[in-house]
Amino acid sequence: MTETRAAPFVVHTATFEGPLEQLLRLVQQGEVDVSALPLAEIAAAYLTHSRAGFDVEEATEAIWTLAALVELKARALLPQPPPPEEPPPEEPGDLDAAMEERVAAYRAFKDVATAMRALETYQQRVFLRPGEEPAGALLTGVALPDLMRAFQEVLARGRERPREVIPEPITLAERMAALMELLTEATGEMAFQALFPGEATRLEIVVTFLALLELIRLARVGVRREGPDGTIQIFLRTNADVHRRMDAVLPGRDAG
Amino acid sequence: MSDRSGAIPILDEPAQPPDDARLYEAVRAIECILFASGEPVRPEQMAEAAQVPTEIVAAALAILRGEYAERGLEVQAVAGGYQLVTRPAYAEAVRRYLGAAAREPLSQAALETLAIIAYRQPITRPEVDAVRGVRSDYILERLEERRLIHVVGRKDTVGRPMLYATTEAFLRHFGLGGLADLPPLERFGQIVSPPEL
Amino acid sequence: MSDRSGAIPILDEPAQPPDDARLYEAVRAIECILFASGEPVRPEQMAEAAQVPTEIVAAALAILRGEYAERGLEVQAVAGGYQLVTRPAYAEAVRRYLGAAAREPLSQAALETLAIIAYRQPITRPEVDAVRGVRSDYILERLEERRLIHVVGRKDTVGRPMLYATTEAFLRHFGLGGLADLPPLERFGQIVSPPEL
Repeated sequence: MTETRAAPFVVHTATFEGPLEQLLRLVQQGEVDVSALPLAEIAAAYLTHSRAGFDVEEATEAIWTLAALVELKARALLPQPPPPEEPPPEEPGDLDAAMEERVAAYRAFKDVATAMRALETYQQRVFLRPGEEPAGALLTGVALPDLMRAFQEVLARGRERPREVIPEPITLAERMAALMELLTEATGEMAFQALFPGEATRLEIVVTFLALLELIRLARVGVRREGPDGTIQIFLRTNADVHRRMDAVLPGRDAG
Repeated sequence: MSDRSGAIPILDEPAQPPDDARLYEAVRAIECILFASGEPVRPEQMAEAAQVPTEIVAAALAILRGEYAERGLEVQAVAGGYQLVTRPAYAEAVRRYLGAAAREPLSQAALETLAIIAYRQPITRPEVDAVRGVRSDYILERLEERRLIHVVGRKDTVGRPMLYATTEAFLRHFGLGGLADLPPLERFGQIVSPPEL
Repeated sequence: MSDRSGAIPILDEPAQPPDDARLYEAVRAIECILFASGEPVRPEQMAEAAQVPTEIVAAALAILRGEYAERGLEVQAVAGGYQLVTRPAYAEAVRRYLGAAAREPLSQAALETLAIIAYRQPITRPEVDAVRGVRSDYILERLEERRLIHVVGRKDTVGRPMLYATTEAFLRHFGLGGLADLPPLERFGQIVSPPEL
């Protein structure tokens, strides 16, 4: 993300001082004479600027703008091409009117942008409450590294297998249903490792893992660790567990 | 800044249901729901959670907004739902507590481009360029990245250019209940019709 | 009806002495701080954020508790300070709302897209499309809205497409809140031997 940037590039020339984008706009509006602009100097200055802190997006914009300026300057310096063979269909008066209308439209949008700025300023000063997502407490006694280490093991195992054929499409919904069934058959509890048989492909392992995470999120399944060096156990959750979790996000419930 | 509550006509309905106790309970329940949710809540969601008809929800919301008129918090109609937020007057205190920096506003050029898209949507990039008089590629890209606009299709014309429209995040960014809440453009210039391109 | 014909400035001044105005502002600011905080706030923190002495905080808290006596929310004193919470009487409604919101599951296509991104991040939209065989614009947008993925940059190739990766909220969404060190899944492919236990 590019929220934090170095100081923006500023053009310093005899006839203009300010950001590149503004320079382009003024040139297009005929307020700055492009034929007198030292574009090579501006480009060199930009290169120096970008060495201090290169921002890809800023550079993209700068290149676009510089290219547009070069084009405008070339056009201004070259002898004017002969006018198109057919005169424009519109009367000069119509052209003026169209131009006037366009300018009026742009002015209206500039004005309305001011109104929108006020709305934005207002909204940037209000704060929502942090949403009460179901969080944390689902992984009792299991640190993420434990879970990930177990995952790494099974993935490494999957990778050692010879070249995989494109597997049949496995959907997460199917895998979630299969996991629930597996757990029910295992009378509600089984070892994490048992979910990943040796013949599983990498895709299968990933989908199983994501299915497991989704079941944990939906509070259908819980994870716990048996003893300090024990195995990781997956178990079916009951409704009582779910209610306890909901209570945890409603601090007022226990107080009254 | 004026209160923009008037934008939602449903709230203007008479707040006189048959059962006062039931309405009162609905007001309290909706207050709790808005508090617990970190995002706009649609009236149907409130009705379902509070187990009351939508007419009661509308009346309860009107009462709740009145109750919060004098408080530090306010009920906002945003993006088709309602949300409870802190008042702007206390932004500094909240920022000091949260240790949060002020959020970065949109650049002037981005805001103008967004205004054009908001009022003329769906609109193509060349059409935006024609209004602004400069190329808008970069700005459109940034706006799309911030999820304030998105591509909704292609125009059936030469080159089949992409058509842009504003998103729900746009409504949230400006605290608008819907596009109808945008200030009427006619007030801002003498535009009879959009120029033909 | 009051007579508003003559703008008499004295009417606009606070009807209370200055100290009351300061206390009133402190009550509102503290209300905002308690609301915006997801956890208990200590009086010293309130004093610092609202920039008032602790005596004012104590008085403001007393007033605030009185104001909330009849509401759906209440100010609760807990070990870590004070917090704004929903009243137990409305827990059912809140539970129904949060439950319904939490039960809104990701679509099948969204889950699959997420798996691809988790597995191959950072990845561009065209690359995701290539794996899925269909366009993924809309799904990427939804996943981004739910803050499961975000744009982390642009790929240095034709068109400079945006690169997507999973977020910390991705971990939280799957019940792994606060544990942010999930290694990129692509790295697993490079593991030659299982790590030591």
